[in-house]
Amino acid sequence: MHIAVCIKQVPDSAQIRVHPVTNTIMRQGVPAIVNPFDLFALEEALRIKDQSGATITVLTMGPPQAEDALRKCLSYGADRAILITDKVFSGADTLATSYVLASALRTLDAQQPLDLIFTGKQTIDGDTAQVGPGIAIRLGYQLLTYVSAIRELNVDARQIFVERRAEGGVQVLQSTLPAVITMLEGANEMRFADMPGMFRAARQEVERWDREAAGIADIKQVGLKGSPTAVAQVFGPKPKAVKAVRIEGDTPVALADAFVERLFTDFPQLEDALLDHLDQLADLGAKS
Amino acid sequence: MTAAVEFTLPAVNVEEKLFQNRYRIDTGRPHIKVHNADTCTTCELKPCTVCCPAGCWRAEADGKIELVVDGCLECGTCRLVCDEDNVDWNYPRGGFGILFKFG
Amino acid sequence: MEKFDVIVVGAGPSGNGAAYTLAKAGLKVLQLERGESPGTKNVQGAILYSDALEKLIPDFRDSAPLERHVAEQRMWLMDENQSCTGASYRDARFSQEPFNRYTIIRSRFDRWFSEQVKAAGALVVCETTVTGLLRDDAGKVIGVRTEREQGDILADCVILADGANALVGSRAGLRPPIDGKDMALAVKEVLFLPKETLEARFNVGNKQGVVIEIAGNITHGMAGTGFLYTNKDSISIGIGCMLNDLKRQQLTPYQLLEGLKQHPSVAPLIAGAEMKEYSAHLIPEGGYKALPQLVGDGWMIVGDSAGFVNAVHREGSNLAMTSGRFAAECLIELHQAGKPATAANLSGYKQRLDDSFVMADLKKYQHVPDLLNDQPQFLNLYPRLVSDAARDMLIVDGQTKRAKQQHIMAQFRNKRSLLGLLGDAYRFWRAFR
Amino acid sequence: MSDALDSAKPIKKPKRVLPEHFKSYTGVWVFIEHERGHVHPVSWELLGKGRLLADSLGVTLAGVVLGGTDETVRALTDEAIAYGADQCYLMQSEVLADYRNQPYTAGMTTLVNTYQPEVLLLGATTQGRDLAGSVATTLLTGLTADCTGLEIDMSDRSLLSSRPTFGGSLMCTIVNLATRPQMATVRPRVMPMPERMDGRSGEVITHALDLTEDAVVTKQVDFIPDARADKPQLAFSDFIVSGGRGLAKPENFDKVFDLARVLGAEVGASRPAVHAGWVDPERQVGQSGKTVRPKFYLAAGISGAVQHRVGMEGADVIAAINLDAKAPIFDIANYALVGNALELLPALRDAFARRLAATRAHRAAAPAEPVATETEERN
Repeated sequence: MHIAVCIKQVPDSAQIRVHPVTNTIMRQGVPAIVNPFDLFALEEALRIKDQSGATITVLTMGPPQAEDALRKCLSYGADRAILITDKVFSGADTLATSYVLASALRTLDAQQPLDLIFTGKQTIDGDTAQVGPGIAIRLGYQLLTYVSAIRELNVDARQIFVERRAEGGVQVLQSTLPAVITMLEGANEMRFADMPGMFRAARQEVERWDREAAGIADIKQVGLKGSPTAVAQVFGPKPKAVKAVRIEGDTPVALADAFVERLFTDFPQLEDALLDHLDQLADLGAKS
Repeated sequence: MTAAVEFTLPAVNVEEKLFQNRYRIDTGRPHIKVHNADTCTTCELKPCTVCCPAGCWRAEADGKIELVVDGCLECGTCRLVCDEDNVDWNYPRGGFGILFKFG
Repeated sequence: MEKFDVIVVGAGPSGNGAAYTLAKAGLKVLQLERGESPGTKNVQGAILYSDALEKLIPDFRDSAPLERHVAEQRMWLMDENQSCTGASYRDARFSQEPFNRYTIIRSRFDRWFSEQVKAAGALVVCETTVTGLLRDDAGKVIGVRTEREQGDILADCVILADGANALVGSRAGLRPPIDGKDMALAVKEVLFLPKETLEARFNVGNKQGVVIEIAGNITHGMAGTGFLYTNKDSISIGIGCMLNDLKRQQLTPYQLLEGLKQHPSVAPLIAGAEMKEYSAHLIPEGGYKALPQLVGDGWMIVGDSAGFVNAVHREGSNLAMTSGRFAAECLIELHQAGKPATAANLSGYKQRLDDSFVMADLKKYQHVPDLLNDQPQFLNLYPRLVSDAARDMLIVDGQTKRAKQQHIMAQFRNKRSLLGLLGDAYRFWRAFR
Repeated sequence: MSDALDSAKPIKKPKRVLPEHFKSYTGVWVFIEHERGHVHPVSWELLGKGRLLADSLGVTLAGVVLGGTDETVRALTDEAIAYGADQCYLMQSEVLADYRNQPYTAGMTTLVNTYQPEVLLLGATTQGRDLAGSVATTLLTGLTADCTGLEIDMSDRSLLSSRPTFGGSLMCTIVNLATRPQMATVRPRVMPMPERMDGRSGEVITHALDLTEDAVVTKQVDFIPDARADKPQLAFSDFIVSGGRGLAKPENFDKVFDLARVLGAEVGASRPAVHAGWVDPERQVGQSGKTVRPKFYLAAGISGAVQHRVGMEGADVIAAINLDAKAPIFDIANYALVGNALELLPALRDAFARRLAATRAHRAAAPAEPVATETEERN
């Protein structure tokens, strides 16, 4: 069993603030972390390793500093870490990124056949949720996104059952290996690494793959050149200028009535949505 | 010639300050606990509620103490100011808790 | 189980000073740090004194992340509400290389320092809290216990550089628990301003910095001081008080800090700045009399964990680095001679401290903590009298200068008896001589 | 260290020439997302926005319906036309009965390659984002995810897609340089719901999918609707009633649940309430809990500490109950109900129940015309 986990080192975006007066981005002291969503993917892979044994390879495309993120994954129990790094990769959008990752994964698969590829449902910096599907399409693997649980994994039968977050419910899907799984947040909780893991992370070498080592066939599909999209403008959000309307009423009942009246006068579509929602609930209640 | 102006310190919302900080919360594993909650009820001055620079300790109306360690700066003050030696104080697990960006 | 020549607990200035020295000498060193990366749990004003670091890394200036060198020092006496009497000292020689003092941002500096430690050959493991010590039947310390699974690690000697709370040593009974009466609590904010604005406000050039030390009633009668340091594009502002005073006065530390920030002589300097971090830290200010036993079988204590802070001169990190270096040097000597890390053999560390500025300075000011604890008028009454005096002299209101002087003396006498004044002068002289 | 964020800063487009074979691509498409008979409202919202985009480009607006072979799927084309589509592409097949990535990707890419639209919009839902990612990669075209604003740059007919970036503290505009179609997924409830015009006519273009079930690898073996799941589904709820420390006692949380029942709402809580053990940690809203984006959020006895605010300020309408008229929660609320939550919660429960019953009765008596309201696009 060979599992690849694709991760990304991202700025801790919760730490990015916009100066309220000058409306400028404040990047000072924003640390780099492992994309939190990817940790759910790694933990899920580790659980498979715990249960039935597996080799876990973590990989990322990024600058040399991204090695820190890979080391962290080694501490949790990943066996091998590969940093795909080359100047020509910079400026990549999701299409170019998935091209590089898929190439590297193909190279990795040739070394030791891959059964599963895990990644987070999206990154917290790009928020696109596109690289996972991109990899699956390029490799021709089955794609299982927004997976909240793995119900059953049968390596011999090449079969996997997962629960997938859909709109309005959970899909239970049966699929085959090899597959690309993007994990939903909250699916599990990252373990606390043991001391041997910490030592391994501190000592083990992180492999570095340049475009050749990663098996990049077409240089025009990577980096800026291979990216059909570009950021054309960055601007501050419009400030939320809502001033709370104070609802008056002599008694709680009067106040409550006044509020409901005012709410549905100001937002008539809210009342429609609420009624629809209640109807839907009633339908579901009747069905089950 | 000079009259001492009666001086009151400004009110401060410490939560707003803590919001600027970076934390990794170890959910469900508070690193500080109270040994015996009843002891706090009988403690008159409750120095922890005053001295804690992160406002983690709050006195309830009924004399009980509420402790929320999420905003803890890990200075150790609460442990030292407690006259009853009632604070079970530890550092958070490695990598959790306050993560100073500047320090 | 892993085994090392030495385990250093903590990656602050003292731990890094020790680990760097040991690793350079070729010892097998493990350094354990509980923060995500070195510096993420550390708080300081912060001023870096070149001398202590130079002795470890002579060419540190080439690569260390230094904010500004200190070109000007200001000393302010503040009234809690209105006034501020100050002196400033700017010396062209302060701005001649090599610079003596720098402002630094600790998380950046500690990370850099740790890179040097790793490059020297030490194994640095972060995100790991040491919870206890391993000892053999005779009581000798033979390693540490961490919170992680399979977390026991062996070493011939353990250097405790775990900071002001000194948890590891106290819990193992190697030293008494720290005492609230010896500890000061400092709170601090980092405020960002554009570099040009900052340089204009503080009247400094590129890379030049200002240090402002503030005493007076800003601490509301408690023993303590405030500070304001300029970094590249930020200001570190903070205030510290003795913990017992804070407790007695029922004042919250963040209110004190807010009071300092709103003081009319501070507010314009920080106006429009964006606060990016709020921190707090204990400082062991017990001085010489509060020092614990520093060595035992298989262990040494360095830095804040031992209480090496010169509160009067606001020095700590230099004492920490130096104590770490001394501990390492002692151990290297033993290692090379093939001698075990017994208490007797490790006393060479203590000897080095005794022969250096560390102990000399701590001894010199050994009475100061008591003085400030017992005689609050030094921080409370006098600053107010001084600022009142300055105000009286500066206001032009038709009174003769002689009358003003008489009024000022009367104010002093009024607030404190002649004998008291004399006594204070004597105590002050004794404590600081 | 800091970048100026002047929103007047001009749009900078790297120079890239659109290859000749893409120049014939025309029309704006909207993927009509449906699951188990329910159309996701974002599809109609997108038709509303798509109408504006198509009009400025002077092209047709088309809905794309993929689904099983039953009549209800075909009926969706009428609805799409009623919501503003000029045309509808319809692809029906047994393999499209439930949403699955492989057949839907095959279907959508077939349609795109055959009919060549210049813009393709999908909802930023788990279905839309799953499909968009694999379609874009298959077509090797650019895709902008989770947009909150769409505009046409008439100078070169390109689509300008705006979306939050840097953890939601900033916005950016993304352009697709040299490929077609220009794809974007759009966050639900950002675009206004268009007016429905029954009787509007349009063209339905059916296209067969050349794919049989034995060629589809992944099978759906079960579907568990959320209402049957036992865990609270805060993050996906449109209506949330939250309680905080102001409720004083754990048993008072019952009053929050009572109101929530009337509204079919999920119950949330502030950190102190969770910490005190009054409610399940699953319900915590805020920095260390869930981030929610409901249509309506009611906060009872919550002061509005920043850590709570960051989890819920994206709600469309916020009402807050607090004894303290100066509570910070009122800074971000639309409505301030100053008073005792313990009295107001039951009063609100009754008031909502009365009002909803009255509206239902009124509508049953006279089938209402659609309420035309001025809604403004929120960014």
